[in-house]
Amino acid sequence: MIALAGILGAPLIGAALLAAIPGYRLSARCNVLASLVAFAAALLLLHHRPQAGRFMLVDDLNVVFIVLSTFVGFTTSLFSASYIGHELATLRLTPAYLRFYHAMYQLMMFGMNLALVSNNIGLMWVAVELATLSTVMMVGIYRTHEALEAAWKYFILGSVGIALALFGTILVYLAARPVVGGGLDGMAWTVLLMHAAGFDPALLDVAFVFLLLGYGTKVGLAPMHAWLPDAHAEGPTPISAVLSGLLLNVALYALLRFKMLLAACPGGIAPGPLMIALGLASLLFASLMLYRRRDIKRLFAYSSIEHMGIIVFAFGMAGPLGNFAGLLQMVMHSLTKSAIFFSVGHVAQVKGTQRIAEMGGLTESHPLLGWGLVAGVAAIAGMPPFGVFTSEFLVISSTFARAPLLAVLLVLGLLLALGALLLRLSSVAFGPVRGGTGPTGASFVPMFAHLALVLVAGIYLPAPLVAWFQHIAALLG
Amino acid sequence: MSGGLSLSVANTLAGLMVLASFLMIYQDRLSALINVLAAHAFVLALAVAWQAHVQDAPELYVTAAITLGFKAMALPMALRRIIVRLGLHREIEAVTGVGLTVLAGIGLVALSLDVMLPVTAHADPLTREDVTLALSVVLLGLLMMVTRRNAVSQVAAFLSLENGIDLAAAAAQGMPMVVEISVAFSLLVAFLVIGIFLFRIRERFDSVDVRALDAFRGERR
Amino acid sequence: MSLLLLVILLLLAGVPAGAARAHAPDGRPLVYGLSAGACAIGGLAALAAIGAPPATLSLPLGLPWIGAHLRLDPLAAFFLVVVNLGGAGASLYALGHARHETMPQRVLPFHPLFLAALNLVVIADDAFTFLFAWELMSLASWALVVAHHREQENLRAGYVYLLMASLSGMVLLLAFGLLAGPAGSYAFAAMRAAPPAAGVAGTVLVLALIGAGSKAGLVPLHAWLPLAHPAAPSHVSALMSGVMTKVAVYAFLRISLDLLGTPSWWSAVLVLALGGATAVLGVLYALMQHDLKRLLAYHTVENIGIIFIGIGLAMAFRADGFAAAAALALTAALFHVFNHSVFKALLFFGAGAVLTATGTRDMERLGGLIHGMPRTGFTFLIACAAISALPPLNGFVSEWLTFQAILLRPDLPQWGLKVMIPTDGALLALAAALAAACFVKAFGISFLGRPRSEAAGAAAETDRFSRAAMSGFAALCLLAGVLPGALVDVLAPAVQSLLGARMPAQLGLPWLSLVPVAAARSSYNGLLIFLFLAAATSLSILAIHRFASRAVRRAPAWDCGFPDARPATQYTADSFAQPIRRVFGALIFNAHETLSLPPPGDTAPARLTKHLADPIWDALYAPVQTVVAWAAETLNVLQFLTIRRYLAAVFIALVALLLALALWQ
Amino acid sequence: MTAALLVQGADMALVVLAAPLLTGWVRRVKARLQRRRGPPLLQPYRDLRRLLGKEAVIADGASWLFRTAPYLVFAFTWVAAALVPTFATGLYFSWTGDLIAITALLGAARFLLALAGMDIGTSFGGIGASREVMIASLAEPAMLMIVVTLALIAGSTQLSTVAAFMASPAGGPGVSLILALAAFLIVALAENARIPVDNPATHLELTMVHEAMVLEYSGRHLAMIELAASLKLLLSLSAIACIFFPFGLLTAAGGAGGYAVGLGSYAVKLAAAGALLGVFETATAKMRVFRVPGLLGVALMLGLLGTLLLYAGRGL
Repeated sequence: MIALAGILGAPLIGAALLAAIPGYRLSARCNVLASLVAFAAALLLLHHRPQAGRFMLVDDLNVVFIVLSTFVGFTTSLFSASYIGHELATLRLTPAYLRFYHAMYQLMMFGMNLALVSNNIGLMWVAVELATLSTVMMVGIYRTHEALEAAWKYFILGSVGIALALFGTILVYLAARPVVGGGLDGMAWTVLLMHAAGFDPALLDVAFVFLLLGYGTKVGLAPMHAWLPDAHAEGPTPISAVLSGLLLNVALYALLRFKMLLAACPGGIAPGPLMIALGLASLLFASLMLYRRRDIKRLFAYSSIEHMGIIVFAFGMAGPLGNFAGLLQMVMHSLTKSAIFFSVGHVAQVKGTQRIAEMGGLTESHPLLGWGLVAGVAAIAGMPPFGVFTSEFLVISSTFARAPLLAVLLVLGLLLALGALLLRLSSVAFGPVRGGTGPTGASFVPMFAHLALVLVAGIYLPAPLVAWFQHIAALLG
Repeated sequence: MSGGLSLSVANTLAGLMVLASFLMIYQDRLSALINVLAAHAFVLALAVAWQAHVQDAPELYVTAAITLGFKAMALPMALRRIIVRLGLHREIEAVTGVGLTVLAGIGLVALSLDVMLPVTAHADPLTREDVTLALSVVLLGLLMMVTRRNAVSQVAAFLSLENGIDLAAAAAQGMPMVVEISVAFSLLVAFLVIGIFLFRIRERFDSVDVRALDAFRGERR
Repeated sequence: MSLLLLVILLLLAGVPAGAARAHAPDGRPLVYGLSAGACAIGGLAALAAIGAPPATLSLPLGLPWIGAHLRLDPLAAFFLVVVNLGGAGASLYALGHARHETMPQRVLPFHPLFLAALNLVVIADDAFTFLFAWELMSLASWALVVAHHREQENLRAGYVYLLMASLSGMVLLLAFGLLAGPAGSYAFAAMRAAPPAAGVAGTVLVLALIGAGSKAGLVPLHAWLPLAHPAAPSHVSALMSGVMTKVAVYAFLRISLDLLGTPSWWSAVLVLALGGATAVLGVLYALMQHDLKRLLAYHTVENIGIIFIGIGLAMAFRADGFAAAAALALTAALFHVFNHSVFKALLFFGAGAVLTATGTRDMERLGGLIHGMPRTGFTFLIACAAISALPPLNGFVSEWLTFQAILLRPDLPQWGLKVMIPTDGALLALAAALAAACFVKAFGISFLGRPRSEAAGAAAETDRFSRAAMSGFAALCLLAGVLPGALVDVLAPAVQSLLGARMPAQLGLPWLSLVPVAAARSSYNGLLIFLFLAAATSLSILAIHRFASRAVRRAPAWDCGFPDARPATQYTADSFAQPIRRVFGALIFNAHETLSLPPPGDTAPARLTKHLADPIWDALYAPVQTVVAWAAETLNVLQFLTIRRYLAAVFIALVALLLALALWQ
Repeated sequence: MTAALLVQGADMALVVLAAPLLTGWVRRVKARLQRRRGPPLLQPYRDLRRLLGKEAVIADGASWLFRTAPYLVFAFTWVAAALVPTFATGLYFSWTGDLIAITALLGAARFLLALAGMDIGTSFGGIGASREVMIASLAEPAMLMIVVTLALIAGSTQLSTVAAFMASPAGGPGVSLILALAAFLIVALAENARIPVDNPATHLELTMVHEAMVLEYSGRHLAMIELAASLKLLLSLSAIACIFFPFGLLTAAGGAGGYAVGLGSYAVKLAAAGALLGVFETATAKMRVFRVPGLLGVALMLGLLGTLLLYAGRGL
């Protein structure tokens, strides 16, 4: 219980405190501290899990998400400290907005953690909405035309998505009611899953369509992705990192839960083909979109869409290998993509622009930053010795034996994406030096910590972790 | 009371909501649109209250009251104020002709009947009708969102969409209170945010036409 | 086995060392010394393991439920010898050569990483470890290709390279996916135990051909190779051309002959056709070049073609059950693998020495280097002769063996093979003759004649480490050519392990002859030919100097009475290739020349312009480029829609899904 | 064994000694056909002796390659010539190399000569070398197709074995063999720089190939090259003789009588071949350089056709 209290309480208290603390140094430290407490509490969960209650649930599946989420939240808060310092120094942010920013950061963490631990589909929906709203606020924080437009777009599309998800949630409840009976039980995961076999499959199908589109909007699947690139590009970079690294995962987590429900209900449509279709569409679409990008953060935002496509595809293919691969890919993507955004954030700061055409020769002007970016892109492109390689290996090879054509499309998408990323990487990291060459003042710890984790995962996955993931994969069906 | 009466009243109220949605599609003046939106919410409040009565679920009265207070009165009032403040008394520019949109709307209603009726065959008829019509309202709201260019009318359309969802939630018997509160809460927040944004937009662009916003796309060609 | 693991670890230790000590004076000797030492150990260990029974090792890395499987069987051992020989040579060369490196921090960490990956690919015994090492190899070499990153050309080369390398990795992944089946039995042992059905095997083979072939440089997937190999620092070019392409050959052999079991005859036709086309097109492309390193890279394509002809023959014979003939063909292919790794490395060493001495790779600015760089010139000449398949050097032996395999059984029952095998013979001969032509050009233009630029005139001999590496490899060229029987016997266990048959033992034969089947049929004795040549040469020199004149007078060149002091009047690389360009190029490269003459009275110079098209790039790569660009441009509209339209997309998706659901129910 | 070594040695000496004579003979025949008296038969020997006695004039920019190449070219050609059966098959070292090795040895000689031509850095050296390698690049595949045909017929590429097989009753003439002969003749003309491919007796700049390469040579170096050229002609004719006309060739161990017959028939065959070559060269005109590929293409096609017809003949 302490652990749960830590996960939820630390961000909540943190948000309240940070809304009041004016100084930059102190608030940045508080932010880090709150994130650290949440992370420590999440680690406690590994050790000891509370019993599932009516509202809270900690099981094998969501522990992965919680630990990942709090970890990235913590490292991002570290990154944020050095990033925001620069933003204050360059007057892009005022102290008033700084308080707002930190409070919203913790509020978002609270929302996400709540969504992950809730045992109630309604509560989870509320939490996702909360996390969305707080990120909307932060996306618009720079008050530029572009930022406002991005936030508005995010807000409208997100609201529609969340509305659809709510409708789907109601339908799930309707499907459950005849079997489980009304009341809170009708919305509790644990209960729902236990009785899923008796639900009306047809109703569950319709519900899943709404949930897929609704939460899929948050996941960033094409064609509901439109908010994602702009929100990533126009907000502060720490927010891009958590959006890509965490928020997408939370929505994905919701989707997975409902997929489990559907899988447990015989006679319903298989959720697989739908997820596969959306996943592939996102992958191919995003990889082609990568080619014409001129803004570096938007570039990597599209890369997130691409990866979410792969992950959803993998979960759609299901099977022990597919689910395992999807899970691994998700973890690796979170770590890698946030590392890339850490790097990109500092790059944009030292170069004074986000335009790809105006930066170049990064490995020469800022070797650590540049090579970090190179390593990150290599990792995200699925190159060994990084962990994404492992998961992509599993996805492709397991798919090809079952559905060759899909695997070929998958490979096509991956190659297209690689081509685009590499093209941009060549001009940003190599070639003649363009853009500013000033010192970075960056904290490299978060970036290299993430990359190191991804590297280790590519070479060695601890057996307990694998057993655990395999267990989850089996649960997911 | 007889099941037949409760059913027909619920049915009528839900049907009225669909009608209101159509009226919203039909309206091409902003102030009139907001009036219809208020009526829409009012019908919703009635429907929720009726459900509370039928289901003998007192907490739904609260929801009905919130709906009445917020959606049928406060929200339209606020929107009207925004319109006045922004000086938006001109006509709404719909993207396609009203006739075509209404036709598409009818198609959507047919679709929702076709989708929902068979799958809710085992459900309580009361729930069944309401949820089906709620889906129609949701789809019509979405349709309206994509056929309107003006940000205020889009927000209005979105609110009608939320109304549809509320209807479904109310019709889902025994759905815990948590949800209603959360719905109200989030809608409140949503409105606040919308308001804030509208004002910001006003400050920046002197207009709430979404087209004006689009001129500031991040990555111009 | 554990020794090899140690070698890999040693090499990996070189990565941080290289990164940390890149600018320190001891960085270069440290990293390259370490690499050379590790490779030497690895090469010796592998040599010892060729005849030994397979050794396996399983590590708890990679995919945990499978683990990282390593296996050292004779085939792997042979390729490890090739890898480590090349690695040791390149490292030794780099000890001196890299003194001129302007970007050591971008080369030192990746050189040992590249070597480690090369080693790991060969001993990998499960699909994951294999592909892991495979991609790592690509990544490390990519980093080396873009080491000199300020040149736009290198970046483009690196781009094309990594893209093609990823294609190859992905396609191999598909092949392994098919072999492993839905259950995911990725260990090679499991695949070997359950070979797939014929149809699946065909697909796997085609995939392996694409995957391994694109890495090896098989036409039409070779396009990256002539871009990437020259862009890297020269010792890395040597590794990429000499060793990495061989690792790709290894991959193809491993899949096609080991994991798939007996191939079908049509796959042999495919391999033979591709091999023949690769050999001839590769050398024709090479003839059109005047960039020395690019010319060498295209020759790698050619030699890969020759190797694949050998492999195709082995597959054809095996499909028809002629085990002895298959063994001969495979021995020829492996022999050529060894040979090419030696002389191509040597050639790149030489080209690197030229590059540092003159600062250019453009042959049109070289000339007369044999005066300033006599040793480099001599070893380069040896390599040129070896790659041109001239006796008594090693290149001839492997091509001779390939011919013997062709001649042994050109009449297999299937018509496809019956026509393909002699045709490949003709193509092979054509490739060999054209290669000789091309190396006359390469050596003649760069090293002979008069200097075409000041830098070429002032070129000085390279350092002693480079010379040592070059001399060693030149000696190997001669040794393998003179004592081919020894190498054939060393290869025999590897051949045996793949085909279950081997060539007869050679070392016991009188005069150390090479007899593939029977003395009456054909035999070759490199040792005697060498001795005869040596005797004939020295005898004639001695006799003439003793009994006839020794008088020598230096005079201006005669040149039919028109001695010209200007080096510009010499034949250039382009003009040298002109006859061949005219004969073959018109058909293949759409080669033509336009001459613009000024009108009478005008003193403007006349201009002769050469036009060459690259048919494969135009037919295969350019359309892909166009399609991707078109699709990206078309889709890009979606970035600039209004919110309303994005909402419409969501709306349409929802309605479509609901409709589908309604219809489905 | 000593005897066998002696015979082998005699063969090797014979080819060197007889080569200039053959050249002289061909020149003589051509001269007579052109109604000239022509030089005496032994003129090539005299030329060689005179060249050997002169000092060598070497261009200023020449490297060591220029000076060693003539000896190496000679050595390669000689070793190749020694591998072709002349009057007997199965000599002691006959298994040292087969027809492919012989072709490759000649190729090596050409490689070196072409390089030597480029060493001085004159335009003539370049033109000669460049045309020479172009011609060779077409002649070698044609040669290989001939080898394929022969290997299919005789089951060997070893010239001794092939000759023995051809001399045996099994080795009767066939259409494939005739095609192979035609191809071989064309290849031999090209290899030896004879009309219509090249003119050995001209220094007209636009027509020459071989002579352009060796333009800078003089004295003893030129002598070695001339001798090598003669040897090559002898080699080609010997090969044609032993493969296609193996009459009188000593195929089994025979006594002095056998050797005498073998030598006699060899001399007759060479004389006949030389005469025919002379007639042919007189009757034909030199081709333009860029028509040569067409001619060699014909040889390649003939070789390939020979192989395919062989399949058909075997009813496969």
